Amino acid sequence: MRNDRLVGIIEAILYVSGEAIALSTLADALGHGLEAVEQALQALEQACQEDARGLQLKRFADQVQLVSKADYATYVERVLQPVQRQTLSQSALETLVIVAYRQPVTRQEVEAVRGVKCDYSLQSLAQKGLIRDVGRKETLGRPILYATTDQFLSHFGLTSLKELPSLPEGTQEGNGQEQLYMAIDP
Amino acid sequence: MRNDRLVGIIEAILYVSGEAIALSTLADALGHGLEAVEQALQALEQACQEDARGLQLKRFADQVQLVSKADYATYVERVLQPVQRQTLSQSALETLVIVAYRQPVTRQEVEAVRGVKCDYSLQSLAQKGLIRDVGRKETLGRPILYATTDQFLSHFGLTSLKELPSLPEGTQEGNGQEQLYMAIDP
Amino acid sequence: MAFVVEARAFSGPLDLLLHLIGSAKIDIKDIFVSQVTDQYIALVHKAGMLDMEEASEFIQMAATLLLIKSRSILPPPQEGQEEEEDPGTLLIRQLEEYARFQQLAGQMQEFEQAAARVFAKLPDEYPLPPVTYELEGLTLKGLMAAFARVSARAREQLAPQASGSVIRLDQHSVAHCMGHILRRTRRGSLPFTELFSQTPTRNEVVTLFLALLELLKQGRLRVSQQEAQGDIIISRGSRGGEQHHAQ
Repeated sequence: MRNDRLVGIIEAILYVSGEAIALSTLADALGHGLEAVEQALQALEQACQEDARGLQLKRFADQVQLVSKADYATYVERVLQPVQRQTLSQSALETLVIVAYRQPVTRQEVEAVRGVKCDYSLQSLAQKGLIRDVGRKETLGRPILYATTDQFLSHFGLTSLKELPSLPEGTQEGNGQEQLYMAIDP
Repeated sequence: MRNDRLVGIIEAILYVSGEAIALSTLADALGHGLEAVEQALQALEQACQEDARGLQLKRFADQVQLVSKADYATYVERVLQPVQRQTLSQSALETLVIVAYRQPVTRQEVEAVRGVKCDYSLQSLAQKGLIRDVGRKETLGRPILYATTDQFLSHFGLTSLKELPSLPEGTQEGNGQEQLYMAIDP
Repeated sequence: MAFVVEARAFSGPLDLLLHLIGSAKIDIKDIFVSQVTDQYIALVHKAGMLDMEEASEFIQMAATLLLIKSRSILPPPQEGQEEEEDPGTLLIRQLEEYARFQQLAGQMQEFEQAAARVFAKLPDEYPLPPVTYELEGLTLKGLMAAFARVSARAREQLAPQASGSVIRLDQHSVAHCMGHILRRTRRGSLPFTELFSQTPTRNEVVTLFLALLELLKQGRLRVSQQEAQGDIIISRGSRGGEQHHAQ
């Protein structure tokens, strides 16, 4: 199969799917290795940078999805008024950020940082598919441990957890230990 | 707005929509005349002819829709229509065997051997392409006659029905007559 | 969910405290030497207790602030007597940690907004494929096993059928069939499979076969087979001829 065709086929698959597809699924369907798929994706990514292209590749975890270009969002909205994605409330966002940086983390640990009860926000984040229960901590009461999901990455346009912004520096003087602890990549 | 951007924006709108959109709707959203939209569509159409593109424009009346390229349909199906594999049920298997050895055979005749209703299994075997309707028996009610298909032969690696083995020896105790009866080649 | 003070919703007591610290333009560390704690207590007091569940954390914080304040008036505990960390230090650390997360949350919100500017298409409603059947596991052996089961059951059914109410005319006496076979082999050999009619009845099959066996026994016919799976060929035997042995 020529490379160009591979690119076209991937575009066709992503178009029909609309949803994110795992690279391995693409590789299987095309009968090509992951490297060939990765190469084709890069070609597609590059081609999409042209003004004449209205699409872009969104990648997260080991998945890829075709989405409309952010630059053209205004026009897309003018025609389609896509259902406005609900942005998170302040408290949900705070809880989610703590889970993201501290994962896997228990409710009690999140609450210790926020200083408020977090049952509700954890529950609603789980319902939105942004966090999930990944097991239990082997301590008294065996509390549930939470971690973020692939959908979390997608919601924030991140490719992987490594892209989470690093902890703010400078705003904090002192307590280097604490900062270091916080900055640990999950 | 540069022409390229116009093309890209149209692509973005058509992508997110997935459905057909009237040219006039596009023109309104873009703040351009129909001619400009038409020009951009033609550019998009042409660009899609490349192998590296997996999409094509489908136009009908004064509407336009982005669809995946027909050439690449096989691959799209491979990803989005995972083959549902299922083995033949016990009853389908029994029915198939009877049809194979007694063909052409009516439903009533199969039922007489199996002692159960066989409409469903005959129908499902026909759907799977293992048996087919080969005519009608000239008796009361002119019942449909079933026979096995080439697909049946090819699955079992047979060149012709004559290669169907006779009943396994030893598996059956006694009653050689009945065995022979069952093993009759049509 | 939020505690609303002066038209701004606060996601918790730490959020409110940080807001007050920000408004007072002081460093977190200076919280206890500023008016912030008093402001906090006053605000919580003023806001009323509409929702106890929600307000409890704000009230608890107010209590903590009062405790810290009261301790500051008391003489400091002697060296070595201090068992737990000073609540003031603890609160400052908690505030600092929380402030960092709040800042991160702000950045994440920007990411969220940017990500909300791209739209995906709804998945096509792709019709599910017709179920294709996995026949890999189905071998001739399996087919024959199924066959054996069916014939075993068919045998069981033979008895009730024989005693059924409909008695059909027996067209297939052994003698009749012997004559039939001999007639058909007159002009040469006959494949076994062609011995039977297109849709043989059970009776026909059995009788024809018995007739064949009888003729073989009498040596009037012989059978041969070219290859293992090949057709069985019936031809006249050494004692062939037209003589008809009546049974």
